[in-house]
Amino acid sequence: MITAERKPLEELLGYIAPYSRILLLGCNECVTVCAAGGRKEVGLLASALKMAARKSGKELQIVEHTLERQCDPEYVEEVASMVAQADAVVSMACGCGVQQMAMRYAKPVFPALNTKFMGGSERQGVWDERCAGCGNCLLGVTGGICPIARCAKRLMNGPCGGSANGVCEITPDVPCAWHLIWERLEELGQTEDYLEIIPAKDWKTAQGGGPRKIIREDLAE
Amino acid sequence: MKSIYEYYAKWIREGKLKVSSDWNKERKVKFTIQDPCQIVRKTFGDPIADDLRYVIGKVVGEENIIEMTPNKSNNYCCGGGGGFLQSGFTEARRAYGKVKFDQIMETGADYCITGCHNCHAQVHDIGHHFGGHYSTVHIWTLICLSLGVLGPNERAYLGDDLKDVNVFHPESEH
Amino acid sequence: MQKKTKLQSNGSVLVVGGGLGGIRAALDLAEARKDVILVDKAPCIGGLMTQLDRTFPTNNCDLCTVAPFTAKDSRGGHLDMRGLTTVTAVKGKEGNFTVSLMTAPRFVNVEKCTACGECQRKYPECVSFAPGLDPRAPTCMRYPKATPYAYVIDMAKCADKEGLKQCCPVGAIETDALPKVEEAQCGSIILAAGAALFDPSHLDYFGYAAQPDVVTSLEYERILSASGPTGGKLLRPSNGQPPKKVAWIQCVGSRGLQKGAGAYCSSACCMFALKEAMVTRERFDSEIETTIFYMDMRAFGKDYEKYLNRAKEQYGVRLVHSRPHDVLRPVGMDKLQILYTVDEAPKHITEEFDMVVLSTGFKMNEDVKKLAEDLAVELYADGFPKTDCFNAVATSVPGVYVCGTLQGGKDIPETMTQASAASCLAGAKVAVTPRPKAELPAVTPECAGSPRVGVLVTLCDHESTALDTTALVEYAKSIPHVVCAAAFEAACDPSSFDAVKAAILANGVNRVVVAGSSPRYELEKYQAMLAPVGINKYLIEVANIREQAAWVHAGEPAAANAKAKQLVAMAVAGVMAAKPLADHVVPANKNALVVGGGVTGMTAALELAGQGAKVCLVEKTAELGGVARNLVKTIEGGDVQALIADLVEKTTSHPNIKVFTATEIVDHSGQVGLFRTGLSVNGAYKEIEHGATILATGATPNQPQAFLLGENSRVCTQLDLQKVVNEQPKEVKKWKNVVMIQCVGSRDADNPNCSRLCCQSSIKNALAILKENPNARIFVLYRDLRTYGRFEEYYQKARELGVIFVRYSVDNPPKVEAAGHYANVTFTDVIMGRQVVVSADCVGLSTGFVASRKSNEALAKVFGLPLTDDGYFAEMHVKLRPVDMDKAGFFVAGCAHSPKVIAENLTQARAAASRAMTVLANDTLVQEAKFAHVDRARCAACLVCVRACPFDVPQITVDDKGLGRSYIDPVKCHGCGTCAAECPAKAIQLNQFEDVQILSSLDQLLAKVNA
Amino acid sequence: MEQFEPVIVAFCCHYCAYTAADTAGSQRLSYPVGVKIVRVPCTGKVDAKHLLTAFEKGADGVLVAGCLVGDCHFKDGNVKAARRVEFTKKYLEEIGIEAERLEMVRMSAGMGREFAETATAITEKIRALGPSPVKGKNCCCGKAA
Amino acid sequence: MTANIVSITGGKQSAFIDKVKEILPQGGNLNLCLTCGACASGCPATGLADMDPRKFLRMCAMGMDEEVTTTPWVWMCTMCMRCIYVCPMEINIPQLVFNARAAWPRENRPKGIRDSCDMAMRTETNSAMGTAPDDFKFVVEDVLAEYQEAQPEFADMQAPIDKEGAYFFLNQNSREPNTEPDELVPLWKILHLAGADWTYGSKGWAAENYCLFLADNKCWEHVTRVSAKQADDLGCKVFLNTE
Repeated sequence: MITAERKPLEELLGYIAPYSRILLLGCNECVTVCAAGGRKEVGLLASALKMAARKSGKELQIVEHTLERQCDPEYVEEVASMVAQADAVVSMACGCGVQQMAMRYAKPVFPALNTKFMGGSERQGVWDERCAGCGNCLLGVTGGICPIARCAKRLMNGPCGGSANGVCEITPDVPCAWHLIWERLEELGQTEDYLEIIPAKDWKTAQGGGPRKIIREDLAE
Repeated sequence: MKSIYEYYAKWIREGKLKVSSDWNKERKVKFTIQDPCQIVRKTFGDPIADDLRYVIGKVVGEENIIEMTPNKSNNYCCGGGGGFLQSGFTEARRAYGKVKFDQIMETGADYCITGCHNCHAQVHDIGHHFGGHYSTVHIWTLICLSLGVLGPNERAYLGDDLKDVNVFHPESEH
Repeated sequence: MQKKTKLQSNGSVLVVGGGLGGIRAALDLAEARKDVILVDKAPCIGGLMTQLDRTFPTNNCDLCTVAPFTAKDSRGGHLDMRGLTTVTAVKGKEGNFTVSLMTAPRFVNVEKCTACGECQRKYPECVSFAPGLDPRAPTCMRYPKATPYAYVIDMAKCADKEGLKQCCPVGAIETDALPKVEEAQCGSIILAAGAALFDPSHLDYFGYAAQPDVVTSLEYERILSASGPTGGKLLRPSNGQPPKKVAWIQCVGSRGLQKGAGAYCSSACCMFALKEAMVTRERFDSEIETTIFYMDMRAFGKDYEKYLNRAKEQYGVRLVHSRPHDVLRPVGMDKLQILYTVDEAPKHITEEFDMVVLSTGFKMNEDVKKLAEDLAVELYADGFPKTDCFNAVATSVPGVYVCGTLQGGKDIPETMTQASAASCLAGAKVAVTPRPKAELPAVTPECAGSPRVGVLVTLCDHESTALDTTALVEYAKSIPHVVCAAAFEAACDPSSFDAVKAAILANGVNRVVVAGSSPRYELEKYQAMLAPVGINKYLIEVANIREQAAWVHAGEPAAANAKAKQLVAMAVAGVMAAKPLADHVVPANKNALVVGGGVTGMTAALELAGQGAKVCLVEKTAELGGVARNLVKTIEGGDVQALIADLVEKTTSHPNIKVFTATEIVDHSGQVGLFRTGLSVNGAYKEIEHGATILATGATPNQPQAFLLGENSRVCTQLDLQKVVNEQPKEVKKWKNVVMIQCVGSRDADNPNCSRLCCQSSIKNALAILKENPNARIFVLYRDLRTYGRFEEYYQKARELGVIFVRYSVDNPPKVEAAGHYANVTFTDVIMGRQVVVSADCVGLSTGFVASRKSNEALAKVFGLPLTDDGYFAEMHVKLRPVDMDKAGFFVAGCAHSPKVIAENLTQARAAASRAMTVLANDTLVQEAKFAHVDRARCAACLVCVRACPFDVPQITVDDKGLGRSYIDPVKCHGCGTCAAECPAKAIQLNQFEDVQILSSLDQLLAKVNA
Repeated sequence: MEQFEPVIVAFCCHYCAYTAADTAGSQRLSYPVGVKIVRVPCTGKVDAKHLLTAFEKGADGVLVAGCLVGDCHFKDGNVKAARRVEFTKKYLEEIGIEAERLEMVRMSAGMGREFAETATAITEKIRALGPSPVKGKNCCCGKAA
Repeated sequence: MTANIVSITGGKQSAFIDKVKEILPQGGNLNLCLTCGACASGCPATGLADMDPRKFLRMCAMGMDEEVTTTPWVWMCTMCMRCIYVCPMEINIPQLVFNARAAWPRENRPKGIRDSCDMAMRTETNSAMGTAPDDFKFVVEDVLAEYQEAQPEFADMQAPIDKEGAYFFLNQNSREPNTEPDELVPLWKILHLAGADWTYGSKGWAAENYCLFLADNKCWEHVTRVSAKQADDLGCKVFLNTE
């Protein structure tokens, strides 16, 4: 899941300062699940923006809407009439959704969220980073724990010298990924995997090779 | 088997003993009461302690009684009883009596009224030993004082403040 | 056949006493469709508990936990509740009692009284109730929301009868009322009239009579209580200042042989004191020092030991093992002095306190004693009734049952358990009376049609002196969509209701706003009243213009009128946004499943079967009887083996009971009234259907590795010891010295709770040893001797016969070493300050019980039930619902709930049966439409609701389109709305409180009133 | 100039604070007229959206009144509500509304006096803060009476 | 510490406490102790001789007979009964102490008490100061005469001895007749003014009973019987204790 957090109100107010009719658009996928841009957050932000604007003597007209998914053109198409009646769009989707909107409509589209990472939920209200989308998954040999997404230094072969008592030297409330990997391998009786040297990572499959694209030929028209 | 306190109270109530606390109206000499364990807690309980207070109240004025705490049936033994006085454990006896001494001192009373010889002797002794300023007095002495019939020779346990009060036949002093 | 004749003997059950126990017993019976007469000599029901501030171990406020009980209109016409009523005579016998009831006049017609308080303001001297300390509570009612909700007048104190009569605006005062005498037929009687509390006035050394700052625990409770004399402020009675140090002295009037004390333990006071100390620090001032002087800290109930630990460790409540000699206040001193000593050294300690609370125990109530004597119930010398050793609620007179503190001192959960048990037995003697079939109004298209709102202003003139009802009605008419508005003053007059109904029909009203008193009183009433004219019960909104306008702003009429208008406008907005809803009707299966074939399970099964339910009794092992098979006798001398034999015979031969031994529970689904459970019977799968389930799976005798248990032949558990005494008396006769060690494997880190039964079982064994061998020396090493209730008398007996009890502390436990033929036990006697070594012929370890964690966990998983931290089944409410479980239709009894002695297990079995009968008596179950529902089109299946729900109701289910979405079972949902508030997709709404309703009300509330 | 009479929305739990308000009424313990009660089954039902909307519509202050800790009829709805109140306070600060205008209080059903006292205290506090800064000209909510 | 270890082996022997239990009604409840400490909290002798009533009882219960029958503490207890007054089990500790005193060889008991008892045994007056009937008679008559003369208002005041049929039988502590005879007079005056019909006994007038304190059962019984008999013989209705 893609996780995101709302931008400070002040930044958003800056974007929309010239406009008075706003379409505030949520997304019912990842950002709903991570409590950043679903129907509920749209409602809260609408209230907040209206009040903040009113403080400076301006009455905002905000239309609230939440799409099933903002990163698909068909869904985005649904709001054409709403966009037509708005001066600007504030999107509460992740970066993908914002771009989808911006591509489709000629009106200004502003992001309401900072898109953060691909993560999982630890428990209610807590998400942590799990995947860096490197394009060449190593989890099969690292006991199901990713040293790229979860190690600050993206080390491939064991912890750095700063790992102590199982925690990362950079962020002490984060566990050392390699410590976790070792514990997990021990638990699975696969410590021999650890001895295997993982060759230097080819970052071409990751963003290092430029923007990526997936084409499923059987599906693509 | 009766305690004489009961009769003191009865006689006063019946007017046979015409006691009066007038002598202490101005003086305001303060009294506290050592309830004898034997008579109060061990035998007759609070009713006899109440009789005792009734008598003393009539004799010295209720307002001049300052109670020790605890009192009546729950009073604290002075340490004179049970043969302690004769037992030879003087130091232990005084240690025992220290609490009682403190209780008496706490009241600030000028006199501690005792109803029994053991108490009298012990209260007197600890007062003396720990340097208390109070006197220890039998109740009968005070009854006679308040009746105005207490002669000069019957005042061995009265302090100087009461030596000359209401003296009966002062000339009989020997 | 015999059962049938009993059921046919018509009549009702008389419950004497309207405290918690009486209410529980009466509600159980009424819910099981038995007729009940509930009488109490007080004007309103509620009993002692309504005077408490908060109760242990949850430290909840009692007011709101008891209020739904007494106010809930679930009596279905079976419950005839009478205040101010006493039983004056009883004739006849079981199945056919004739009782004479005398109802003292209340001088207030309850039907008419609106509890406006006018009489009380004008004639306060007639108010007679005094709940301790203060002669008068804020109102004469015992607690603010007393049921029935009306005043009572003490006519003897009234000098101006005519004036009093005239002052009532609704003419409810009847100054000439006379006592009413009636006769009633009943099949059985439950005595639940509670107990009195010991009066410590004569104990001069505790200073209660002389010192205002020395109070009883109940008085202290009143001081803490929000409805108490100080309005919920903790203040010293002597000077009105908050105390800095408070002390409790335990066992005042209990565990004593002189000055009027009872020889028994009152069982509840230790916990009561702990609670008061904790609440003192938690709610008033954490700087207040709290000290409890105790003899034995008896935290023997379920999870009570943890509560005790919390009191000590988290709240810093100080516990001193000492009984003070005196509470003194020397002349001129502001503070109280407590004189006490400690175990470690012979010396006096004097400590100052601001308040001292005497934990006074229970005593038999003289009135109740007289009634019991009239019934020829056998009593102990102290006046408490004698009960059967296997049936704590059965008296010596058939058909007469007891429960609660009337049976002996106890706390609320045990009272509730006994009450249900008593109602089980008493209810078996009377017939089920048919209940008129509940016609559920359908949700018709009209009620959902275009909104036509009717506004009913129902305040009486006297309630609304500050309000201009005419103006209010005119205002209401001006609100859009309001098609009619009217005030009708005599809201209590049935004829005026008819006028209202006519107006509603004439105007085609489909939504109603009632402007009157709190919805807490009005809503149910109007829902019932307006159903016949087709108003959906969920399209009625109440504007609380009495409490929130007329009364609270009585002094500012302009503001009160404006606010009343606003409240009406808000209610109209709310009702406009409301949706018509239908209640749920669930058809009920009337069979029961009992899991566990020990004495508890068998007893529960037999009670249910006796009342006509078909029962499946499932036992994991090949044999019935459970752990009790290891026991010989109870401490009272009851023959356990005979009990088991009798139960097994009855259970296996009862036509309504099917026993499955060597059977495990495999799977489970469904809901209350309609459960399906899969069994593995000797390996073969079988599915059964049932409406209710009782868990009676017991617990496991503990076998900790300690004190050479299992290593040295001289060391054994109390269970083993009992066997030896029973089977090898010759061996026992040779014994010279025996040592017993308590709390082995209980009250420690691994098993933090008290096993409750070990203290009495050691004493039982000690007495049995001495019976064989009076010369044996027996030492019992204990931490706190927890012989609660009448077990205390056996503790006394054991001491009398020379058993020596020695306290040990966890920091300095005894040591057991092998020493040739003997086992040497070394321990410290703190009082002497010496070590003692005993060469013991036998060392008996009180190893207690542990939860059958593994099997409980497996069952909990299959059934979806919660367990406590230490692996026992968790009941719904530790205080008020001790046998009900969180999941409707599930009940727990016996050691599966927590360890306890046989008699208590059997009581709980009967209680669970009684509670189960309240489910099984119904052909259908009606569930209110108070649940959350999911808009599946909006749901993002994010799991927030699944995680947020306090009752684990929402589930992500796959629909026929293969879409995984949240589903909230309307039957299981408790209606709190937490999920609705947290749902990030706004896909969940709570019926009756939908966002649109709340937001519309808000809109209205914040709109300017054009007045 | 007339004294400013703050409008305060009080979301009250049916089981405790709402009953406490009833108790205040029956004991004639007066509190300011500007305090308006919205009944909820549990403070756990009170949504951040309700709180913001109350301010948006012109409330000067908002009170969430739930049960004492440990007393919630639904286990911990009051605890969840308290967290939501904290969250909303941060939002308010971003908007430029003083966080003190929003408050969570706890009481039991019997605490009629506490209800009246709390309602009075919060009214005084809001009165000192002045009208809500987001009360716009277009908003029609002025004085209650 | 080792020296202090209490070792319990073998069969039960009859202990001191068992013997005392046999004497007392209900065994004085001596076995019932809950070790709550109320007695020790209120006993004025707590801490003397490193003892308190609870500890004393405990040691008795543990069969430590030698220590309990030799501790001087029993002579420091005044048997004031503050212990039993509050004891939840109403345990008769004072009687236990009394019997522990009795367990001492008579010659080892405190000399002061013993002498006083012996003295009382020597004379029928019961006087611990050994005052003989004639001496008492002399003192009383002498003092009375002196006051009748010096204080004429009391000329007909009486202080009878052995007056048959008197309503009250009065006892009198030996201290006054022996050491401070003037202190006798206030009581006489009170009785006179109240018009009480009273008498001393030539036998058994002494109010003190050191034999009781000595725990000499035979002697204190004797002493008590002498007084009671004299009162009975004289036909008195009320035995009036003056202290």
